[in-house]
Amino acid sequence: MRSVLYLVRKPPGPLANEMIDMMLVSGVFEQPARVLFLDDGVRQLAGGQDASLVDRKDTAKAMNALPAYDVDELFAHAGSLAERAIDPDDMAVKARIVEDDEVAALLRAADVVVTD
Amino acid sequence: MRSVLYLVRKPPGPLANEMIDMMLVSGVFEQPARVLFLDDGVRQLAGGQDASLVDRKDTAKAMNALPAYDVDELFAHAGSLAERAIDPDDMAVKARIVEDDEVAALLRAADVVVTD
Amino acid sequence: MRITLLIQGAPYASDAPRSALRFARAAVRSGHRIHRAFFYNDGVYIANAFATPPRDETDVAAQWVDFARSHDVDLTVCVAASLRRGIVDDGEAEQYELGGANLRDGFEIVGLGQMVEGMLEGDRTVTFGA
Amino acid sequence: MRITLLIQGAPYASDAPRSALRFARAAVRSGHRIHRAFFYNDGVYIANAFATPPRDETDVAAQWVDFARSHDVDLTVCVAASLRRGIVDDGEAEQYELGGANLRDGFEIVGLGQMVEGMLEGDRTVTFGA
Amino acid sequence: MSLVHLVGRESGLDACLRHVGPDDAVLLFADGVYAASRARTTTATVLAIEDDANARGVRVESPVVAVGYDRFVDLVVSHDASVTWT
Amino acid sequence: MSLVHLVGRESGLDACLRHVGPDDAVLLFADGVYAASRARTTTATVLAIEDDANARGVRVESPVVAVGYDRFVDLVVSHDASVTWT
Repeated sequence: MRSVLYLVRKPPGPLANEMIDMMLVSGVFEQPARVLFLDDGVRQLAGGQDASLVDRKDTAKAMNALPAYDVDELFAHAGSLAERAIDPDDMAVKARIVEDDEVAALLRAADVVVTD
Repeated sequence: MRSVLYLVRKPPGPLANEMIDMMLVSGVFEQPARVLFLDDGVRQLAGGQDASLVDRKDTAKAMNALPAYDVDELFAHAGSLAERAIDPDDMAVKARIVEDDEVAALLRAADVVVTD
Repeated sequence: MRITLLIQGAPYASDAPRSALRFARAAVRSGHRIHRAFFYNDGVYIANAFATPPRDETDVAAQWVDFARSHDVDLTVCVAASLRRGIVDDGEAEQYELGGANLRDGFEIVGLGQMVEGMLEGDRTVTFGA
Repeated sequence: MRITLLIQGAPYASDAPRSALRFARAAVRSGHRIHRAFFYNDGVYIANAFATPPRDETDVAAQWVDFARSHDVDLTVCVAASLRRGIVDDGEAEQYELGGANLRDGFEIVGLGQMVEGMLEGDRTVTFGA
Repeated sequence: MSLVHLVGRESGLDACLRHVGPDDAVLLFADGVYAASRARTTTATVLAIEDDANARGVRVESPVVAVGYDRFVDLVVSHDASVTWT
Repeated sequence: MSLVHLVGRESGLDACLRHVGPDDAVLLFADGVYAASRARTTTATVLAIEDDANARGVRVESPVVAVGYDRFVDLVVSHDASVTWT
C-alpha cells in the first residue's frame, strides 16, 4: 500500500486543523502515514498554547488524536525547533526529534509527500 | 482632504490588480493619493513582464493608467529594487526612486496608509 | 474617534477577520465608533450566507453581524471583489442569471467609493491584511 | 501514469488552480491521465457557481470544468472544507435550510476518503499549495 | 508625525523595523507575535497582544510589553496613522 | 529514491535546498521563479518554468534551465515522488 508523508510547514490555525483531518482519514484507510514537522510547522508542537483565547480550535489537541487512528509516527526537525527556541522537552505533542539526515531519509521513504 | 498613501509590498497578480482599482477610485474622488512600492511590491514595476503568458491581467499596464486619474505620484524604494536586481532604467511603470529617508517621510506625510 | 476598518483576509486562511473584530470590540469599549468595516480581496468570502461551520467552531461572520447590529456599524463588501468570487445579492443573481443569491444578512454590497469615503470620513483607518 | 492532484489555494489569492491546470493539460498531452483533482482548504472556493469574473479576466473554474469534461477527470471538492466556506449542493442546501445551492456544474462534493483513495490509486500525487 | 506599525506576521517585523521612527510604536498581533523574541534586540518600542501570544505558546519578555486589545486601540488613536505589515 | 522539489514561492527555495539530495531536481514555478537568480549558486539541478518567468519579467540564466510544463510533467514522472515548497 502506498505510504504517505505529511510534511507540515505552516503554523497552527484553521488550515492546520484541516490538514490533521486528512491525516486522520489516512489512518481510517489504514494507509501507512507519517507526519514530519519542519520550519514553521514545529510551531504546532509548542507547549503552552491556549487556542481558546483567540476562538480557535486547538491544533495540538487535534494532533494528539492521531495515534488513536494509527498515525503514530510523528517527527519534529531539531533545527527548526532550535531556531524558534521551542523546548523539545516541553512540547504539546509527542514527536521524535530528527536531525537533517533523517529528514532527508523520511522524505525519500514515502511514496507520496503531501504538504500543507 | 485626508491624503492616502498606498503601500504596495506584494508581487503582481490578481490581488495587486484589485488594489490598483482602489487607487483609481481614490483618483476619481480627488483624494490626494500617492503610491509607494516597497519590498516585493517593486516586482510590480519590473520591465519585460508578459502576464498574458499565465492568463493574467497585466498589473503594470493597470498601474500606468493611474496618472490619467490624477494618481501621479508613484515612488519606488531603491533598496528593494537593488535587492531584487531590478534595473531602475528598465521599469514598466514610471516611478520616482526614493531612498530610506524618503520612505520614512512618505509614510509620515499621509493621513491614512493602506497596505496591500 | 471614528474608525474605518479595511479587512483583506479570508475567514480561514487569515486571522484578519477575527483580529479586526477583537479590535472593533475594544474600540467600542473605549468609547470610539467603528464607522465602517469594508471587506476587500479575499476578505469578501466572509459574506457568503451559505457558510455553515461545524458547531464546535466559532462563526466569525455571525459574530461580525451581531457586533455590527449592536453598535450600528456598516458591514460592507466590495461589489467587484464579491462578484468575481461568487458572493451576490438578489439584484446580481437576477442580472447574471445565477439562480440564487448568497449575500449574508447584515452585509451590504457597495462600490469601492464607499471605502474611499470611509477613509475620508474616519479619523483613523486600520488595515487588517491577509 | 495516473496522476492525482491536490490543490489548496484560492482562485485569486493563489496561483495554485492555474498552475495545476497547466500541469494537467501538459500531463494529458504527454499521454498521462489525471485521475482526480481534489480541491481542499481555500482551494474549494473555485467550485462556487455564482462566481462571475469580468469578461476581460480568464475564468479558471470554467477552464477546469472544460478540461475535466474533455479528459474524464474527477473534479472533487472536500465536503467539510466546502460546507464551512459556503459551497453547497442541493442536498446540503435542504439539510441546512440554506435557501439555495451554489456548487458549480462539473464539480462533485466528496469526503476526504476520496483524496486518500486518490493517493492510493494514483502513480503520482502532486500538491499545489496556497 | 508618529506611526504605529501593526505587525500581523512574523516576517513583517524586519520589514517594518527599517522604517521605524523615534516616536513610533510597533505592535505585534496575530501571527506577528512569533517575532516577539527577535523584537527584544531592537531599540524601538515594541508591544505584543498577550492573548495572541498565549494562544500560540509564545512568551513575551521585557523589553517587549504584553498588552490587550484596548491598548491596540489606544495606540491607533494616539498615533497619527497606522501602517500594517503582513 | 529521488525527489523533485516543486518551489512555488520565492521563500520555498531556501527551505528546500537544505534537504535536496544528489539525484533530486528542483523546479521553480509560479512565484517560485523569483528565486531564479539566487538559485544559480547552488550545486543542485535547478529548472524554471519559462512562461512563469517571462510573465514576471524574470530572466532565467545558466545553470538554471528554462523549461515548459511538459518538462514539469516529465520531472514528476521520472522521480519517485514530488515535494511542494510554497
